[in-house]
Amino acid sequence: MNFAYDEDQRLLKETTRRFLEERHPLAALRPNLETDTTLDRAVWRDGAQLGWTAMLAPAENDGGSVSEQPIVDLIALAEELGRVLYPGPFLPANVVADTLARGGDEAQRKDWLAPLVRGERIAAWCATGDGTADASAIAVTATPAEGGMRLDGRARWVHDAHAADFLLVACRAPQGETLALVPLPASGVGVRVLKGLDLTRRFCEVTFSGVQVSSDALLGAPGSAAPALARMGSLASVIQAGEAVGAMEKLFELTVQHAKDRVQFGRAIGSFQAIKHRLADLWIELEGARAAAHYAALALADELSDREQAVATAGCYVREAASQLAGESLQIHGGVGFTWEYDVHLFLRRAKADQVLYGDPSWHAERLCRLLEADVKEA
Amino acid sequence: MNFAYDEDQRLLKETTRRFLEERHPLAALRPNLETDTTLDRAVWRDGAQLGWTAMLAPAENDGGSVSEQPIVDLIALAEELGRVLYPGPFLPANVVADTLARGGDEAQRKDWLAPLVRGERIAAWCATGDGTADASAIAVTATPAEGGMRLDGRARWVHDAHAADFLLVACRAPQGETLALVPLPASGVGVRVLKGLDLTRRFCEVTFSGVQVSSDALLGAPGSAAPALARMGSLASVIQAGEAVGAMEKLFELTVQHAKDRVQFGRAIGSFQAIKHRLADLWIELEGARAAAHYAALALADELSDREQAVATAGCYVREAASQLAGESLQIHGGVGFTWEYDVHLFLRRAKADQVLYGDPSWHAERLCRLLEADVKEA
Amino acid sequence: MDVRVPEVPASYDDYRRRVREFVEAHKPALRMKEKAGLRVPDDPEDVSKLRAWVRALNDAGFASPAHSETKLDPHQTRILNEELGKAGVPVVLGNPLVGGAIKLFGTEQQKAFYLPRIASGEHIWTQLFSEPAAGSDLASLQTRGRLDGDAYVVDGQKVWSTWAQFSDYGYLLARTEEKAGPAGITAFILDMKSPGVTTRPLREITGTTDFNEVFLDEVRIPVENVIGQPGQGWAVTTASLAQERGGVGSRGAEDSIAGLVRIARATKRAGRPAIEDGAVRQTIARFAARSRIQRALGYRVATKAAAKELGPADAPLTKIWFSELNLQINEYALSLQGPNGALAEGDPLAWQDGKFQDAFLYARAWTIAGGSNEIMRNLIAERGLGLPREARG
Amino acid sequence: MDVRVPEVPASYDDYRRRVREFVEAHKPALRMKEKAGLRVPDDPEDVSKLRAWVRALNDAGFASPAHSETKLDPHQTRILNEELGKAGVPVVLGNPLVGGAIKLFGTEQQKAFYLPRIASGEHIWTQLFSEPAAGSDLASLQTRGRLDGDAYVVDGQKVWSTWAQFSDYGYLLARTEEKAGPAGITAFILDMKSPGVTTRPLREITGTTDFNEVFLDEVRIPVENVIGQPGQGWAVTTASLAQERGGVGSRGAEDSIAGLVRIARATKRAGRPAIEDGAVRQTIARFAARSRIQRALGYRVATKAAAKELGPADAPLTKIWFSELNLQINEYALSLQGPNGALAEGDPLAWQDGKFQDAFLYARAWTIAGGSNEIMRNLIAERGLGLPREARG
Repeated sequence: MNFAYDEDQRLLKETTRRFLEERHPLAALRPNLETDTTLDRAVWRDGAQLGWTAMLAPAENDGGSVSEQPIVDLIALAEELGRVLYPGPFLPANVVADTLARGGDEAQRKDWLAPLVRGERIAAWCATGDGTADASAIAVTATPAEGGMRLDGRARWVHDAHAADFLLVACRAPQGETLALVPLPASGVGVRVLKGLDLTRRFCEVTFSGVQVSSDALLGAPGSAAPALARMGSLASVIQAGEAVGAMEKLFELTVQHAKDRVQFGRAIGSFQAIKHRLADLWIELEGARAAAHYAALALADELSDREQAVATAGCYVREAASQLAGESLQIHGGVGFTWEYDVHLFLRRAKADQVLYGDPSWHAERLCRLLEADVKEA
Repeated sequence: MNFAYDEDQRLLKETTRRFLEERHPLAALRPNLETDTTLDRAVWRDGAQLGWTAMLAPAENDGGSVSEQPIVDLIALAEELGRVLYPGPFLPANVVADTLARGGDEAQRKDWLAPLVRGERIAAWCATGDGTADASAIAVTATPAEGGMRLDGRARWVHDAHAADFLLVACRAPQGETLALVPLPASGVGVRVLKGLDLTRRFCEVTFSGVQVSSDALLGAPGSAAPALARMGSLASVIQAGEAVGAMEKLFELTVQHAKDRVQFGRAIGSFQAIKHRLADLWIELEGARAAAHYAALALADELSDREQAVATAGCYVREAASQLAGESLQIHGGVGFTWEYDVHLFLRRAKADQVLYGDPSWHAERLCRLLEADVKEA
Repeated sequence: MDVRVPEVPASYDDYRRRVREFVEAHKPALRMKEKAGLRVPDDPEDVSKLRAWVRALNDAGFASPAHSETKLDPHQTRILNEELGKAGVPVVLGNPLVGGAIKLFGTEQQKAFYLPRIASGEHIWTQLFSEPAAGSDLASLQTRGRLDGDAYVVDGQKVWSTWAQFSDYGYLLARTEEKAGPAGITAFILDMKSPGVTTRPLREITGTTDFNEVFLDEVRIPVENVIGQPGQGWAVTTASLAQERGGVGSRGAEDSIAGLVRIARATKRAGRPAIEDGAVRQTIARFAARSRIQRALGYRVATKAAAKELGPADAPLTKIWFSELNLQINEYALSLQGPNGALAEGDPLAWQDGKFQDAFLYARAWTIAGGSNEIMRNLIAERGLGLPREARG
Repeated sequence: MDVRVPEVPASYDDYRRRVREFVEAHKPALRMKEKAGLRVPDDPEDVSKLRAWVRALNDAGFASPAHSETKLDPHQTRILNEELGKAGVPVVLGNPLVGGAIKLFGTEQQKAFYLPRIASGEHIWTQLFSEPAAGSDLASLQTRGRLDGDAYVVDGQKVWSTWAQFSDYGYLLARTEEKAGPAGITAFILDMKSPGVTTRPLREITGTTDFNEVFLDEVRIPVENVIGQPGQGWAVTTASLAQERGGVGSRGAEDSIAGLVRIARATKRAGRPAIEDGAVRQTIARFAARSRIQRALGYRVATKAAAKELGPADAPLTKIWFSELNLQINEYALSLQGPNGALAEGDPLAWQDGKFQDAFLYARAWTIAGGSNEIMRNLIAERGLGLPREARG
């Protein structure tokens, strides 16, 4: 029985925490809260050197993980990135890397995966037309065309597409769901940065209008992408849960500290029992979220038989707990929490965006209910 | 603007409270918690003299109300009955009285209504086959037969049917929904007392097997009962809300007193802020429930245009608030609240039964949503 | 019981027509968007237009009796409120709560000078109560005033003052006697143009600037600007604060709930309109029930107020009910929109240009300000239910 | 990370078969129904049968190593727990927590005499901790013991003692020195047949009698029955209580949740099976998620325990999580049944003979007993998060 990070994973977290404290602390977000891009490419490249994009890629493409459970390594990293609300494309980079590592041919891995792992090229992931998680919401069609396919349609909530060097696009071909690689810039691809509640990250609407894709930029045979899409969704959800748990952890620390420091009625507000009990409840939710995220990562890493249930559990619980914790933390902070200059609202905004992206809680809950129904026989 | 009981209604409440303190205090429940009947007919008859069954009946049938808003008078009474968890058939008696007063012919009012109002005869109301509130759940069929109708089927959750002198039965005739009066005992009528979570009241399953009903025991023409059934449901819900608010009020008083009296860690537990805030929340729910019940009574009494919304609001909110308040009160009472001899569990059991009878919260919420949809035009 | 509002007689149709024509003719064209809550323009030109509007309203005899000497009968008051509300125009600018304080505790000169100028829009007022270290715990305020001849010299820092950046006067609380707690606090009328007054607009989590910090550095306030007696400030303010807490939300939240229904019609969930989903229906209905009860609780408070039976727990009840329902509805509006719930004002895809996102963020102003809901629960428990008081410091 | 339980090798099939055969052959036929929680028979004959069963189990070498000297390897322990659990038979009677106290603090004579007799079912133990005025606040207990020659003379009243009516021995806490709080408390072994011990079964809200009041009137306890040193009682009990809190619910609530699914399939809502209703599906799924997390929190605690890193907030976390989820699931099971949710044990229409109704009522034992959840939250806040301690008395 070991349900904790091992020594190497702890070391990875420490290294990453130090790196981020120096290169991308919370304060580094401030200048870019209202600009069109929040990605510092130098930090990203150096992060890639620290393994941010390497865990799910094979050694021959410059990848490599810390443990035998690369997805666990990944959420160890994700927690650290979440603590500072790191804005960059950690999630899509790893989803794309995993997809290329598992489904790309040798040339694709060499040409697309390796530069991604090295942090030289930024990948964006075009999943669905409205940001919901069902494959039925894919809104890019792939029409057979001379030497490959022609893409038309759109994807929304594409993380950092405006800064990307290439796109991995989920599209619907006559043969079925298909994954295509599109280098940028490309004729017919339009990118618009969405104006979002989350001020730390940038998501985009990407439009495709007669975009030509050659056959060697398709992953596998046209129509064969369904299993990959399912895997991508699970992976995204788990990585997001890891980032969310990190953010919860950090915000909770800030809130406990505030409760110890802030004096009202001649006492630290943290000495009032109502505040104590709320903080106790938030801690319980934090630990619950952490356990859910860790178990989901473990289940995916080891391909446990209940991995789908584990992902849906984290997908539903972590989102709601993170949102709850952020709202309550703001309340406990009182007036200062309501100011732009305090960081609490950045956590709240992040949590509200996380709540609805990559499958909202009701979507994950519905999925969990279906799996449960299949498990429960009549008595 | 007057959203409070008037002088006469307050007097009615005081009189009723004194009567109940003397004749049917909480302690009077104790000997009958596990017996097959909880109805003291002498108390019921004397209660009838105090107006318990009179409010919705015309003067010529010995009825009469305290104000111009008899339904408001009724919930003023209901609150007092609820405070002592009065077990008798106050709700069905008034539903039946109202139905007879509005839909009975002169002979029916004289023969059935007047003795009911005087407390001489006990009425039971057979609504549906499973205790749910939809008319579609009526499970007694009425087949035309020599001189009237023949009833077959069953009704469940019939309050005090085992003690009743007659039944008002909702049944489905070839012409549609119909109301029939059945004097007891009657050949073909079977009554079984259900074993229930609520230890204060008794509900029954009533079965009908070829029960003969003469034409003069039908209310109105066969198939004409739909409006009456709707009215009966609303009335039941409002009376139940009144009783529930009374029970909440009394239990809340007991709980606040316990919090003031019980000492732990050298202090009254009511001095701990977490207990304070929970009591504050329960008080808010109590006042919300009271406002909901009062407004529903008023809306029904004055036939306000939003009366259906008002009834559904009370139907949904009061049930959940009462259940919440009872559970939290038990928790605040701690160990003693867990004992059979303390009264807290009697309130909890009552609240849980109330929650699912006469339409559960989800049924009332669904109804409210439908009404809301009809009100909301496209922007 | 009777809570029906009597029909307005047909004889008032002409009055309504005149109000409506006046609004049509004079309604200011503002750059600021209509948003939830007490919001303040960014643009000084908007402020000028609003001042002109309030003056014109007052000159035309349409000012609300709440803030002026106008004599209107109840039907006229109602028509006025309905028409101005519908048009989204204010009847008074700034924080008018000082009006009640002056009416109850002010000198005749103060009444004669300030009250008409509040009504006419000539004077905008701000409230200088909260301090960085005295939020919910107003009695611990640290702004000091010492008597120096015919004036108090005041030093300190205030925060959460709406409209301060555009205000002519401030309703100020400062400690003038060295006593702990509420004793020793004095209420002042502060001329915001006095030397030593610095106003710094405070940006909130909404991204807008609806509040200010106000720094007071050796500010001289003439003794005749005390409201009531020195040391009586706590009594002066208690009435106005209770009014602020009790006044919110008595309408119910119908508009927001109608918004939820519309979002649920327009959004798909599992391939079907969200409004067909049982979970969505149940949730919206419970909000609708609580909104309807909010209105009934308003009747309750009005009835108690008329009978002079309001207790110390009544305003806190209303404030908690309104502010938490408001927060939850707006929060649900976001999750109901699915991914688009994460959009914000300025994005063409955002539902009603991010109205619910703004309202969700602003909702915390109601749960924190005006006495946080935690303080409200203490008031209910200790003053309403008679539970033993908490040890305080 | 690794939480997988290794497969039991095929070489253990024979052991499993032998356990199964033993259970088949010796399983007692009881009159008491299987119910949620720690329940006690009404019928003394059931107790005799249970004693005989535990003795036979022990004699056959199938006793659990937790309560005996049996040497079993992990696979055998697991098989034993699985098979006995499946058959719904106990491995030990009464409240065995005293075992840990005696193992850690007892004399060699105490260990030699009591431990094997707990395992063999010869001795049933009850715990005499709580008092009417000392529930969650155990340190304020008022039962007094004064030294009189070679014995303590004990007076007082205890409550919430499971199995006391059938117990041979009691694990008693009494104050032997006039100090406030935890100091001065001594842990005793009380022979329940001592003169002056009166046991009164206490009926609970479930209608069953799973607890007792125990009255102590001039009861003499020989000094050699002290566990550990006089005045050391607090330390002696702390370990066993923490074990009681942390041990519950590490399995998850799958069975109850499967029950919800079955109820939802069998119940109609708006004319369709409730399981098709979005609100029902969302609610059940959230319970399922929390149940799965409960299991993961069990892994967390086991890992921390193995690394000797358990903190003061860990057992409270597990206890709160389990007890509140358990309450909510059972409460929801009632509302999901519609009107039939108001039925109870003994009615032929009641779902599983009122199992969920009983479990709903019994659920409060878990949120109140063993340190109420309010106390658990204090422990988390003060000892786990380091928030300032509350003033106590």
